[in-house]
Amino acid sequence: MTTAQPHTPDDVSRAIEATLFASEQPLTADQIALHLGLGESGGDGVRATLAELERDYEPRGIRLVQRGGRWHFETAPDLAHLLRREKEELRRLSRAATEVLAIVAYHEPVSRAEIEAIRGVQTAKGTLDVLLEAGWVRVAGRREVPGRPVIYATTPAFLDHFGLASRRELPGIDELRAAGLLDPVDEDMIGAGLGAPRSGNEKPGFLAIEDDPD
Amino acid sequence: MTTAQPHTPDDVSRAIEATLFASEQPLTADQIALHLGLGESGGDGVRATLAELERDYEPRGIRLVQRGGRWHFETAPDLAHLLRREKEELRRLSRAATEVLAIVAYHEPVSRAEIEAIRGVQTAKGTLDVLLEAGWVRVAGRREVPGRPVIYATTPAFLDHFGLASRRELPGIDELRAAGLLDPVDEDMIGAGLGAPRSGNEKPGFLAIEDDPD
Amino acid sequence: MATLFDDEWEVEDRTGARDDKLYLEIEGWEGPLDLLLDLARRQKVDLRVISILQLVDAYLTYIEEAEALRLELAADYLVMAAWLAYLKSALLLPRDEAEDPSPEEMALRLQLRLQRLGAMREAAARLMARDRLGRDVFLRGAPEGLRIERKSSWRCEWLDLVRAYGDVRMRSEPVVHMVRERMVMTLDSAISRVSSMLGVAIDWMDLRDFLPPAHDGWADPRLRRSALASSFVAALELARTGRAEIVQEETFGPVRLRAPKP
Repeated sequence: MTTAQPHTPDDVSRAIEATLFASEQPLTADQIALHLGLGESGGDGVRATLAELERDYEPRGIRLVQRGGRWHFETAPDLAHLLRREKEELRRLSRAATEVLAIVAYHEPVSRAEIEAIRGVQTAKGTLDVLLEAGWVRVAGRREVPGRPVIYATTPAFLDHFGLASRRELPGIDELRAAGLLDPVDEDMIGAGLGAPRSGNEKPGFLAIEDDPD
Repeated sequence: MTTAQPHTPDDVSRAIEATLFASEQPLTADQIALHLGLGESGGDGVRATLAELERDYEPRGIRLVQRGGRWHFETAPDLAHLLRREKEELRRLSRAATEVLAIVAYHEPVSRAEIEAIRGVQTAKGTLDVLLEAGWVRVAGRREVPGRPVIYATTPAFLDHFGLASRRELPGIDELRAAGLLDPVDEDMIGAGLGAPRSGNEKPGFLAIEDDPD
Repeated sequence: MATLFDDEWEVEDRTGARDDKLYLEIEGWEGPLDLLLDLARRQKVDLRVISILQLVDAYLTYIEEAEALRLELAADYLVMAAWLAYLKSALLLPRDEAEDPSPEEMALRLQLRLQRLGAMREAAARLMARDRLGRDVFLRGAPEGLRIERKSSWRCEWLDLVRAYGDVRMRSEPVVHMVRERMVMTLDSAISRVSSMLGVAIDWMDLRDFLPPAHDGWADPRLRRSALASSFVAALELARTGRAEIVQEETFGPVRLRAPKP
């Protein structure tokens, strides 16, 4: 296998490498520049060096990756079988939780009513709580419509966990968007009678039939 | 600087790299071999690869090192200073610290008991520490009275900071009032005798303090 | 209800063959839309070209069978069945132009909803199958950590310094309290004034008429207020000891006094 010739590490590159290696959290290029005392303008130089380092590590068992603008080292994914720790296996999310997570990620920001409109069922409060607790979903404010429903979005930890540089890397997001499947859930698009029980405080017009006299 | 050509990472090398990276403890070659399922005889191969990896990382900001037969990654020793960085913050002196500083400046040398007597309130130890740390106040010995209290005085750095040639340039109370620099106070509240700052070493007679036995 | 952590969950499993009895367990679906999507998937055609009529038939058949087996069907499944039956008839019957939305549009919306849900379900599966941190890829096991030691550099202005000193000095000066002497009408003098005036009064008299006239050094409003307060207390005192009668006909109305009728 031939690989690109790794560049000879210079001082800045070595310092960036060491900083990221030692850090307990992922760091942005600007944070690295600040830490290294490169000043406000140092971010760009750091970014260029990070790109070089990323290439250097490409063939190795350790990777330098960027998630939501923050960089960290992690093991190469193809070595998962060697490293997987049975004991620490993540608790599996329920089907409902994974669906809600996907809906939040692909549609963010979304309200609970919108999530329920897509899934056609009420979402147990616990389901969102699990995602909030996992640190993958956060409350992103309220939508300025009647009832001011809380809206949800994903977090940097979500990108970290699923190995996404940004939400643009969500699998198939471009196709889904092109097919109009990520359009805002429009009340008019959804006929009555699709039977999702209405959720508590938000009152979307398109969910319930029983209280929609026609 | 020319460096040895890094060897192209092969599967074993990548696996060792990732294993050591993810491990919470340093590992021996035999432990690594076991972990990677290379069997009893794998240790030698692992040792050879570790030596190669060690060379690969030589010029980088990260080192592969062996201590007592156990291997681990660490930050290159010449970059250790990056792990502990000092950050300077400009902070405004608290109200209490400003008062204490002023009292030291006008009355030096003074003991803490005297400072408290003048301020009429107890002075937290931290307040004097801040002034010592700022380099504006120094310990100027002990007063030869029972209890031998520590006495404080200002430093040349204090004069520098405030642009004073000497302490004599500090304005007296009357001057301050004449210049309108004192907060207006109800005349009824103030008796006569707001004189110039009390100078010199006399010990005020009205001590009511915690840590200076008299 | 679905549990939050469901170990046997697998997305692909739902489309696999199941034994009929199991298949009829309505509990297995998260609501009618979920069931519809499953039925749609069984037709093994793209959701975009699926026949809604066929799908409606499949759903209605399913619900009928379930009812025949006396499974308890949740209301929302039946509501959906009713709505689908209505949709079916609307699609089959001659078209009523006035109808809005048209049955075709309703069918299209249903199809879109199924596509949306199908897309999210697939996206969830793809997301879960990614190389996940802590499962497939790992962070450094024992990072040294970056420590930032904050060192303070202190700031204080000359003006702050001298002002602080001024404040300290003023605060620590011995405080002398002086109460300014103020002219008042004492209660004693009010009692003697009111009782002597009552002695000569013929009828009810307003309390305010007992006050000294506004000249003679009684013009100061603060003194008049004191006189009014003292006279009022005097009136109460005299009434209490039976030397006066006191009356006020309405709230905030005039307080009037007279000597008690023997």
